[in-house]
Amino acid sequence: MKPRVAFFDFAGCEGDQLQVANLEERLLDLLELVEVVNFREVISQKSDDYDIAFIEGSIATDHDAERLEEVRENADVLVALGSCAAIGGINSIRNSQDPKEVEERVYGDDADKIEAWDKAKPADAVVDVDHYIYGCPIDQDEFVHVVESLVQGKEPKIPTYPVCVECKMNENVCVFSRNGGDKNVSSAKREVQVPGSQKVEKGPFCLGPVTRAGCDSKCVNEGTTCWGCRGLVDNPNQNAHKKVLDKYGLTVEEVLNKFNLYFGWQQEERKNE
Amino acid sequence: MSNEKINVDVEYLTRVEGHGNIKVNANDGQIEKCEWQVIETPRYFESMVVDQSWKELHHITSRICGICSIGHTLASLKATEAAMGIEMSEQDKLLRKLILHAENMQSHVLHVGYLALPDLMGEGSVIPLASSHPEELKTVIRLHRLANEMSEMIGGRTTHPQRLIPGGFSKIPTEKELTDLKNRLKNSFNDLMAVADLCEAKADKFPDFNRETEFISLTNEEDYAFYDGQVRSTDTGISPVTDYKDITNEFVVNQSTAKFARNNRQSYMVGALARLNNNYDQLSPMAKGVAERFNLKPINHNPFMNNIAQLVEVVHNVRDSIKLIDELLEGGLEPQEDYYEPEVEVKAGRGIGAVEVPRGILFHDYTYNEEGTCTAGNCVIPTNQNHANIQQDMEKLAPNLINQGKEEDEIELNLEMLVRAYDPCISCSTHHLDVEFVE
Amino acid sequence: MNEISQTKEAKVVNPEGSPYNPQKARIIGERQLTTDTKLFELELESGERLNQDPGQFVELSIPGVGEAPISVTSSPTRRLDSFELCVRAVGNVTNTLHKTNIGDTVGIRGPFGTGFPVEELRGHDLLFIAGGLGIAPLRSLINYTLDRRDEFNNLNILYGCKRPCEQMFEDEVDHWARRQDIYHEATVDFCPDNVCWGGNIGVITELIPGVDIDLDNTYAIVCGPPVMYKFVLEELDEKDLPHEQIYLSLERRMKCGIGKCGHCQINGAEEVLYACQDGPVFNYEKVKGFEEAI
Amino acid sequence: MKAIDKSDFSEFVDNLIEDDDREVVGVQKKDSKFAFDPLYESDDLRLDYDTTILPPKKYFMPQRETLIEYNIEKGETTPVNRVVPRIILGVHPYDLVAIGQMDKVFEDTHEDPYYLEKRRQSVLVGVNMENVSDKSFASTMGTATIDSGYDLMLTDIGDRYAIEVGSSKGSSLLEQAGAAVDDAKPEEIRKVKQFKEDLPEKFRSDPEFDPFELPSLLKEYYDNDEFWEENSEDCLSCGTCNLVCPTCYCFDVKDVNDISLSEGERMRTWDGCMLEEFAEVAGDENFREEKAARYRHRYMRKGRYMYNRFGDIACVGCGRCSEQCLPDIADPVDIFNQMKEGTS
Ligand SMILES: Cc1cc2nc3c(=O)[nH]c(=O)nc-3n(C[C@H](O)[C@H](O)[C@H](O)COP(=O)(O)OP(=O)(O)OC[C@H]3O[C@@H](n4cnc5c(N)ncnc54)[C@H](O)[C@@H]3O)c2cc1C
Ligand code: SF4
Ligand code: SF4
Ligand code: SF4
Repeated sequence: MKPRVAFFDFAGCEGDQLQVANLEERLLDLLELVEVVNFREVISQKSDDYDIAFIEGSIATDHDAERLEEVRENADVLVALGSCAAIGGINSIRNSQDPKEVEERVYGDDADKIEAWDKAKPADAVVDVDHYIYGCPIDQDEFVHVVESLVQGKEPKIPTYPVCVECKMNENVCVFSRNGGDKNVSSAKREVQVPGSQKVEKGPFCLGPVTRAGCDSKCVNEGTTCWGCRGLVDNPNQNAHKKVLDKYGLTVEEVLNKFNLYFGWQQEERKNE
Repeated sequence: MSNEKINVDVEYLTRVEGHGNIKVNANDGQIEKCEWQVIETPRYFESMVVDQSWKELHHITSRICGICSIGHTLASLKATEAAMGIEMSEQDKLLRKLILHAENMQSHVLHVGYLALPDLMGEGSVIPLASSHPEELKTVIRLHRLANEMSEMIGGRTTHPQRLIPGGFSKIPTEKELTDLKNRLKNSFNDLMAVADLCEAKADKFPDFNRETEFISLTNEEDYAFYDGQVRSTDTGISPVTDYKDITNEFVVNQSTAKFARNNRQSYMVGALARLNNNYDQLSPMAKGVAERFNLKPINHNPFMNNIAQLVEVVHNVRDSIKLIDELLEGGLEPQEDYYEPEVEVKAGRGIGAVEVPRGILFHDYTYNEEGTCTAGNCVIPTNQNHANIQQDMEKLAPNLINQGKEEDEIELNLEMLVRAYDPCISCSTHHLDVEFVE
Repeated sequence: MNEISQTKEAKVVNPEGSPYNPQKARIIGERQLTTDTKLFELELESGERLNQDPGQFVELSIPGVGEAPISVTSSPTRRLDSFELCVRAVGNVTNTLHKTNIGDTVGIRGPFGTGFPVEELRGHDLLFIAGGLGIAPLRSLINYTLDRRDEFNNLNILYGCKRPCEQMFEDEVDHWARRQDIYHEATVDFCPDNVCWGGNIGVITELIPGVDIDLDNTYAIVCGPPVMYKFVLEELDEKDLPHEQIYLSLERRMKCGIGKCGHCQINGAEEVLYACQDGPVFNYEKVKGFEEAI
Repeated sequence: MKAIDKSDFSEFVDNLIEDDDREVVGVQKKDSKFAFDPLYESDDLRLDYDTTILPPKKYFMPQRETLIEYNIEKGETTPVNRVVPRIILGVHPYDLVAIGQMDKVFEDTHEDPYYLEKRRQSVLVGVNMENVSDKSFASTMGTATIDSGYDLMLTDIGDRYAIEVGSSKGSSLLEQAGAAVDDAKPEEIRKVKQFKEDLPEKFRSDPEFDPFELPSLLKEYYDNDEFWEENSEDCLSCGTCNLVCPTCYCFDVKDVNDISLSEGERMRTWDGCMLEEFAEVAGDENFREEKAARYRHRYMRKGRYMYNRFGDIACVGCGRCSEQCLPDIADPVDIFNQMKEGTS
């Protein structure tokens, strides 16, 4: 019997399910391995009879939580798909903002019509999660690896090391030494006086050193920097990373802002540990 | 007409992006309730952008929607660029137009091929097509893949592209890549026509339903507007993008966590059909040819034809992409040394960016302080703008169907098809939709 | 991943005798030993013999899953055309192996590593100390010495498990217990009330004082989980057994089995040892200076 | 010694790119750094580089490479070695020394045909260092110049390159250049000699140790936990210092299956002893759990273990690790100097 697979989405952009749809021909091959019974973005059928459930999006309302608990009941294996479900993701930016202000900014006078939690949470804040597929969006190969592993009865192997590993293998010029900047030269040299203004721009900064690899250092390869979308590695040396960011001229506030893009929930958890 | 009770209650409408319910109750042929509800969990992007740096805003707002993340990124960048007066090179503009075509193609092919065609073919989803119509499905997949690979080549990733940054690109494709792409686009004509044939063969399945509607989209003199232009309404004419609030007039309704919008009437429509109605003349001849096969001409008031308008647009996307690539390659690609970090003069200000994304016109509006930190943001998403129109359509269509004596199942299917024709992308209605026939 | 960019086609060479290419072996027998441990009997499809020394290991290879180093538990004196592996299901390779059926094939590379120093042991008293799965490599040497009983002097076997149900090779253990010419003691850390258990209850070190050790003539051979070594070695020190006369079989992560991948290094101030080549069997005198060894 | 005009050399390289069956790779600019990459025209070749991001080891032991292909159902396996024969232009002497060390590792006991065949099918064209990176201490390690280990070795002597021939592979490559190559004139030979003699001055002057003291220094410091802990406190466990090192060769092996689970490849990928999981075994036991232990291991390996095994100090002084370690704690000179100071 093929395992029965279902997808469910909560508060997220559905980009991870799109990655699955975007497998194109490979999706047809995948359908040889599993039977997809719920995939709202693509198919109409709905079923409560499934073995593996993929959860996309964060949990932010009582209604979400109830639905998620139901899914957990039905599924043998529950997989958090994408950063919103796995670590809270971009949604958790607001967790560090004042909840009242948050609602008012978006809904103005109608703010009280909206019933959502003060914080957007990852799936494992509500139910037990068996496997995590990180990324915003997920990496297709990693998704395939996890599905295959589950079909084969294997434990999927997700990297425990930081993005720098893949970045080095790709022989990227480290973000910290871009623009002719030398990473061992003081931050002053990396500051660029913006023409016609007082403002001093500082070089780009990278969260790769504390972010879990698995994306093949995608963003650095493409000329930007790692934003941390796959979340923190298991034992991030954030102190050392902060020192690095400081050396390159980032203020404490800017560092926190960076860490809050995706790490918001994880940081809170680490503090509570 | 019977005195039956009719109760349509569709929770979590499938094959759309995001969460919408359709609720319709009728008793004795009388509609008691007819609601399009959006029940997405709010995500508060307009708040999340506050206190963030101008360098990060497009990264954050890209996450509003996975399907049109390229469009969101571009609207966001345009808003930031407008606020800071950042100039773009002509080459970068062409590349941005190209990637917008790619996204539009991707999304439309997904919608027409994976979501609408199964309805037409009488299948519950695209999956059975693998065995019932393998060749047709492969054609659709090929086009979808082409669009995705095109996005990847230009933006570095299909979803949440990386290379698009304020002022331009962090990396650009090589000339060889562009040449290869052009050849592949040219080779896709057969596939495009095959999909057009498929749709034409099923054209009778499109319900004949018309309702006078206001259509709004971008427009400009140069081209069939996606990347740039002013706002055009079939009712009120042309206005500048900066007036977007006067056009969209967003409001909150009880049935939905997403805002609704209206301009001149109770509602208006945006998206492929709106664009086609407004800018038909600027379509490429090949695209017009396809439109003619379906007798699709401006101004068409049948929302179900939005699917066909999408098909027409895909053809236009391919043709225009080839043209853009030719333009790019003509003088050879200009290498840009400062790709990683274009020079930007950070300053305080407000900027509004509008682009056409697959589902219609999209506005991002940011205010920055002199540090380049965002102090306020507003995003008006196409699906939000369509919600009210869906509601209005439904209020007309549901009684029609009931009067025609249709069964509950059929009513449900037709209402679902109506909503799907809009290709609503509810998760990205930063603010939201559902059908319920209540007893 | 951005592969190394290539402007010319790669030539495909099939390296004859690639040390990473396993040979096929067929499973011809299997027996459940405990809830999570099975004994597998395999033969090489080539018909060749494995020719392992007691204490050597093979890389068990399941295409599509991976590889794991596994000690050959059978003695070369017992079976000529086949060999046995005793495997606990703990991860991907081992779990998959547990799901195979008789007649299925798996891959085998090896045998690798240095086994027990049979020549050196010959003519001496031997003290086997096995904890849990540690019996797997020791069993090959135990049976070797039993089959060549006259070549060895006194044999002592101490075997400890967590619970009675985890004791393996019961028939063989019974056999050892019955034989007059070997001293055998078994222990469990814990015995549930409803289980009948004739042996000792307590940690394995408690059995050591009971053994009659001739300091000039006895070799101790130890294998067990990492935590066991420290305590057993302390106890042997109590007895003043010279460290040269103690052999240990150690486990490390391995990715190649042939001294290349670097994972199995055991480092110390002097030098580094490769568990796959310098071991897995080590003389205690030699490894005790290695901080990472025990 | 031979010599060739620079313009003829460029033409020669262009001809190789055009006509030779082998792939021509060379050092090129990559943003603010340099890297070995395939050459499309000789103009891109930068023989005046200081150092590359990754060493040329990537050509003999690629970041990922297939070891075997298999069929899952049948359990059939086929060893596969994908070899791209290459002409590698612009290898610095320290990297050549490192390649020589790697050769020994892969020849030792069980020969590794994957590495060795890729080595055999490539031609190494070295170049003497004109520019030296701030972090390099190759002259201290005695690797700034070498007499063997290359097929050809170039030295920039103004309008011409002097060429030393190190092997028959090298001389037959040179034959392809035809008449453009002539014998170096006596003063050119003198220039090369002078060039090598002047080279040490270009290097950093802070190393205070002698490479052959390293094995004993490291032995002495092995048990100094405090030393290792202090120096590794800011370690990110990012493995950069391993991955960019021309003498690091540890690897991981994993099976990568095609999506239908019928076939797949067993791949070897780069690994590094600085990564947390490196020494983990079943039962969550990790033999090098603390970053200090991993940090120490790397130095032991560079300065002592490889020396015990093969007689080589496995640090060639390229400076890549110190240049690329973000917290700036991977500079061997710093560690070795500290040791030296602490003992004298
Ligand atoms: C010389 C030698 C002889 C051995 N003899 C035997 C024997 O006779 N019988 C026997 O049963 N075992 C034996 N072993 C042990 C066996 O090799 C290991 O238990 C091996 O890990 C099993 O492989 P696996 O693929 O089944 O498990 P793995 O999938 O490798 O997992 C095993 C455990 O290690 C952890 N782990 C492994 N890889 C990772 C990773 N990448 N990231 C995080 N955690 C990881 C897992 O969490 C799991 O708990 C021997 C080992 C050696 C070195
Ligand atoms: S991930 Fe970031 S910090 Fe790490 S090496 Fe790459 S660019 Fe540098
Ligand atoms: S580089 Fe960083 S932000 Fe980009 S995909 Fe990888 S983990 Fe995510
Ligand atoms: S020493 Fe530096 S480069 Fe090496 S692992 Fe630690 S932080 Fe990374």
